[in-house]
Amino acid sequence: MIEIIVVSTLNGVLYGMLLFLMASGLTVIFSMMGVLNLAHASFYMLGAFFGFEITRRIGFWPALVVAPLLVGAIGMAVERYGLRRVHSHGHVAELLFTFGLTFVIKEVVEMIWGKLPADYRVPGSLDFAAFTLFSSDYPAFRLFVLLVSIAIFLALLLVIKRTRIGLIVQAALTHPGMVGMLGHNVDRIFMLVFGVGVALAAVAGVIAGPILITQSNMAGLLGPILFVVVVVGGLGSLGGAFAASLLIGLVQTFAVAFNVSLADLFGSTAAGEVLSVWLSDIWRVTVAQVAPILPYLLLVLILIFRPRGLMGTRDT
Amino acid sequence: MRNLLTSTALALTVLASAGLPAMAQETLKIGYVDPLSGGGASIGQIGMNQLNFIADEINAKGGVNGKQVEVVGYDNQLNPQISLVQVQKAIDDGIQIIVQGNGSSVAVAVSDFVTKYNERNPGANIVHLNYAAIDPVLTNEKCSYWHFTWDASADIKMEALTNFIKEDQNLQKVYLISQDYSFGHAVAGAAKRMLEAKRPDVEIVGDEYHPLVKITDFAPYVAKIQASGADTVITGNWGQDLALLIKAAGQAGLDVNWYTLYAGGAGAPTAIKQAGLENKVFQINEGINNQGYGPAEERAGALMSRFSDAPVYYPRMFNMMDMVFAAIEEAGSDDPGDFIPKLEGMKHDSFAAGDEGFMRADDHQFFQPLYISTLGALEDGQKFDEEHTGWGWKMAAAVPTESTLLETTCEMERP
Amino acid sequence: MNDGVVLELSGLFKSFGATEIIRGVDLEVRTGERHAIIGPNGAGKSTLFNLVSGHLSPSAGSIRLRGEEIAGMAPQLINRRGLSRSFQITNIFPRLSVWENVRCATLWALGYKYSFWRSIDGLDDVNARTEEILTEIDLLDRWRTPAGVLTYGEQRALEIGLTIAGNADVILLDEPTAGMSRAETERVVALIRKVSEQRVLLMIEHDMHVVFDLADRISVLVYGEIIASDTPERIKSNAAVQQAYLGTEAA
Amino acid sequence: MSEATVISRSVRASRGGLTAYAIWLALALALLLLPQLFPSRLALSTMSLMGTMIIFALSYNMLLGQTGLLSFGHAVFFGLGGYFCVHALNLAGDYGWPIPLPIFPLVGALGGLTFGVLFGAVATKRAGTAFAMITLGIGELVVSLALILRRFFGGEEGITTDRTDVLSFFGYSFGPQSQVYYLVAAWCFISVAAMYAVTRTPFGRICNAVRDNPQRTAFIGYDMGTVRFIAFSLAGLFAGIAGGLSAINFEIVNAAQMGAVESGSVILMTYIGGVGNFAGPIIGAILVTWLQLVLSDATQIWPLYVGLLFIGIVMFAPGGIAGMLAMQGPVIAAGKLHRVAPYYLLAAIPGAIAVIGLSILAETSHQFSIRAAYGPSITLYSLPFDVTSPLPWIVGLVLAAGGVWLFLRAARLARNAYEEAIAGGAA
Repeated sequence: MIEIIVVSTLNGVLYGMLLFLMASGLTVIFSMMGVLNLAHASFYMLGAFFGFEITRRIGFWPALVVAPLLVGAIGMAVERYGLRRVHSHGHVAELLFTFGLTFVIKEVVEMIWGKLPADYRVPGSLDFAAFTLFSSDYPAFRLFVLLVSIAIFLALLLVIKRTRIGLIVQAALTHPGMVGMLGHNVDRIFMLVFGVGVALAAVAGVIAGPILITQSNMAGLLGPILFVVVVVGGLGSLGGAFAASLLIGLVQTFAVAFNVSLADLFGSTAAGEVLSVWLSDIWRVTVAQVAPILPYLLLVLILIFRPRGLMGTRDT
Repeated sequence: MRNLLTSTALALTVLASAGLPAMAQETLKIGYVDPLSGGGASIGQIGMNQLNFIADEINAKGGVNGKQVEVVGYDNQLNPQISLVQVQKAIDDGIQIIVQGNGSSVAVAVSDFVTKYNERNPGANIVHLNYAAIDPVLTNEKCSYWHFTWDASADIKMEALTNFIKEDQNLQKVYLISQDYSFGHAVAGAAKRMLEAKRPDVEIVGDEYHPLVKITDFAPYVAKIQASGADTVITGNWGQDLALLIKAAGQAGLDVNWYTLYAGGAGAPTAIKQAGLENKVFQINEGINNQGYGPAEERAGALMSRFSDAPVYYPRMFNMMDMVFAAIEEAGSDDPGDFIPKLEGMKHDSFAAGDEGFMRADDHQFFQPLYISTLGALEDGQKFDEEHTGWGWKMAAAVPTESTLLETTCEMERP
Repeated sequence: MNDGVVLELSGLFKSFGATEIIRGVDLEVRTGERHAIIGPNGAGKSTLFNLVSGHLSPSAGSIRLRGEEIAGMAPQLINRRGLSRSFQITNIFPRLSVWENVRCATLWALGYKYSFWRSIDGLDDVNARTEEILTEIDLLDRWRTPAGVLTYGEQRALEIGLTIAGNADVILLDEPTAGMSRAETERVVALIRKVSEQRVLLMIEHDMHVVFDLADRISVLVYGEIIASDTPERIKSNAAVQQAYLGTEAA
Repeated sequence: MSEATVISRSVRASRGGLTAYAIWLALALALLLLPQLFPSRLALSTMSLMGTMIIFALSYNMLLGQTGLLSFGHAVFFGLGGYFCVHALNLAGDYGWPIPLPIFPLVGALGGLTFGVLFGAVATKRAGTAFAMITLGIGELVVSLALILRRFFGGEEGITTDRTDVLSFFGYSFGPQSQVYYLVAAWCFISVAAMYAVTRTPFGRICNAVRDNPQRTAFIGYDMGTVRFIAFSLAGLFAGIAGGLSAINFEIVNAAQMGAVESGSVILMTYIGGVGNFAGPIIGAILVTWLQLVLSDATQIWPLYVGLLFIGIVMFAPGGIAGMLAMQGPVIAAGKLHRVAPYYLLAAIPGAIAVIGLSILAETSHQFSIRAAYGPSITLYSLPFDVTSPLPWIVGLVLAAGGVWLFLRAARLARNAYEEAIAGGAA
């Protein structure tokens, strides 16, 4: 029992931090621009492929710096020449624009790197088991992910809450006219924020690429879970996204560990006899079996009962 | 087919043409209905490549019954409904032979449609050649006279695999993990049933299902396998669900033997190499590279050197097309109504090693020798590595055709 | 229930976090009355309207409409009870035509609710009522124009049209003449006078000419409290009001 | 008051005007006669699919265009409608219930409505981004559950049926595609008319009001949540009809039909066609379905073109195709189309050149990277190219850059001409 709890907690935290790494840029963009970037996972994918390509040619560490810069530049161009234009048409248009972007980025990635998974590996310097717990190895690279996630979280908190840049950016969202009058270029601020947000996605791509699969369908597979994280956490709340990542990581991991089904709960009762006939399909479905869809259930429930999310401030 | 304007014009003329009956043609057209765009295109393109390769081969020899073979691709986007429209498009193009393989949902839809179409349009005689979909329903409850399949069904593969596994005396605890949909259940169900019969002493310590392509982190599952003390894992997973599972196992240092159905699929060898699971992952299929059979190596070598960016192929597709061409020549006609009787019961020396297999008339399932192999560093004399990893498949056991036979519940309606 | 009291606010409080905006407002508005609320910027006038119309929920206190407690009710429920309001910042349906704007506002009161089985163009009472309102607010010749492209003055008129279309007998107008030229203001004043003939009117207004021209009673709101509520004549001479506005003897 | 009566009368009359009847009559005739024009099997099944998609896209526009709700899970109702219909068909076939086939889309409608009510009660509590995310979550949940609840959903391969098993309808078995086409066409006509009618009701108008300014609707007596809920339920109903027709047309329903891809494609259809205009989704459904079937033969990277088209519409023509067409109304009314048209042509030519250039670039790089095994030769617009030579790249780049540059200039001229024509017309 202790083994299950310790191992599940550890795995849950590791997975949660991976999720936060991927979702942090999304929440940054939303909190400062009010735009839910549906193409976030696509930029994450671009980061992974750039990381793969640069790692192959130069090395992992340069890739960790160069790939996010490149993706950030692409993101800024997208904001400057695309998103800014549709901004005046309202939020639906912005959502749709980023939605359309997902198709285009996916096709472009397929044109360049093909549709098969890329052989993107963990760098040799981090490819060893950090420690062993209950006969399971814990790779050093996963700990590296954990550290990067926490570092990004702290750095973002610091920048947003404590620095002048953060204050200006937040003010620019609510009072763009006034901030403009105070001599700040609001357009440029938004462009930078978008660039930084997608660059964070690219950091996640470079790091998560070797752990997960680097393939042209990765954006479509990962996208929805990232939206779950930021919405459950509260749209635009960095702390919320952090908490939601951990929560989802833990919920999913613990659910996998338990093989409880309706049959186990009601199996021997009289009601069980009746229910097992009517619910034959879900009767034997275990919690473990549905673990990966629990986040979506959580999403729907939280939006019904606590529309702001865990720590959201805005009632969108 | 790559010309936008002409094909648009073509489509318009097809739309406008008054449903002319298929005219006698100088070419034998084969319709390939599989994903050619979107996420599934990576696998669809492999089949298309191979089919084109086979067509070029036979055309160089003068064609079939003097007709040149032409492969026409129809992009079904891995969507059953789009598939049916594309099949109708193929029929309008005068095609009677439909090749399709990816996705049980698509295969069931196409087989069902073709059967109904032939029933409602006597003389239409469209045949569905299936090279990959292995849901057992296709050769049991939903079998059809107009459907032939060349891949061994999940039940057959598991029958052969368990025959191999039961010999392993070190085997004590088995863990089953599969995707939570009909195929995954077919695999795990068969494994459980057959192991209980063949090795009652073996304990099944886990019977796990997880949602299809929804998992990003398999670490919790690996931890569970670790905790169960299993020495062997049997999985029906494919694609990223297999690759991620293997990767996570490698990272956690899980030391078990893996028995899989799809470790040969695109991406899996890369993951196995990354996880460092040398000679730990077994797969069962109808043939691998490095079997040392001359004709196969020559043909596969030519194919892979042409498509060097995706050097993957299906041995069964060679079996399929070789048999279909043979049946057509024997019948002297490329109308499926004429050549299907020749195909039924046909014996064929299988591509991989030349051992004999046959097309069972009862359910139109091709029975063939199956091979169990493991992936590891190339040894002397092995020519082919997988996905440029430097590792190749190595034979562990051969299962003769007789050991793969299974009963069928098919009650075929014949015209 | 007091005689003739239509709207009664008592002990009304509203705070946002630690900041109290409305601090114990008591107010009575009677049948046939044109009642104006004045007060310096930031006194809480708009907040008071938001509380009465259901846009905000009070922290404490009661709001009675013809004796019925409406505090904390949803806006649509209050509206259906015959209280309608306009907004200080023009708040119309920009993509709909002027005709449709007003027509939408008439529907609930005429009993059509969420009806999705009758043709709206065939509803003679709705069309007649819409025309009536458009005639009243003098926008009839602009009936096809999308509301979003009207001039500012026209939009303000439409705003009032939306407020009165539903046949509410208590109407709240939030700065109906804000930002208008002299001539426009005069037209609006005439309009307000006309539409308030059969109704109870409560309005916020900064233009003192308008206030003293229209109002039967005036309440002065300062820092969330009503410091005086009386006839225009007496308000003019009220010491507390003078102090609040002129700042003699800082409190 | 004289003008008042005039308006009232004209509003009343606009409801049953001769032109209105003429349009519906023309639509019915067109649906009736299309098979004479395009009698091939492919054409019939393509048109059947288009008819289904028209209903589906229009039902989606009840949300997006009419009520301002962006849903990422609308295919759920399409799929559930299909499942209900297919199960009803199978039951009717097994037990010999005397119900003719044309009635069955109603079962789909009922399924769509039931779940529209159920999920609508949850989702319409919120609007905007939160609503979009709830629908995304519901979509994911339903699709995942569909694979688990195999009895009802039939697992990955779905549920098949045979439409000819039920009672024949005046001697029609509905085996041949042409008969199915007429069934789809009839339901398409009924649904389009019904959905159009809904836009012309008090409820339809209030939906528009909620879309434009939700907060204000509360102050004219309406509960915006209820309005959204009814709109969501009705959209579910019509999506269910479309799903039922799809089930009859293809005789198979499966979980993928409820998935994100299907939900995404209805967004593409609706938006490309135009959300601001009732006819927009019809145009979009026809165009996108056609692209899906025909463009996919011409090129493997067709989703790239559709994605670019979509982004282009979002950025430059938020009214969609129908919106651009509707913009010509005032010009035609002013009798000045002949003055503007030459400018359109002037813009269209470099526009087409730019598209050709871009497609040459895309196809060349695609051949160069993905299809390298098929050799370097490629035929584009009937001209052979060698993708390893710089020629196609240069040609593509020159055409694309030159086309875009000229197009932008010509577009400016066209806009000026348009505005002049409009201003002149008003004066």
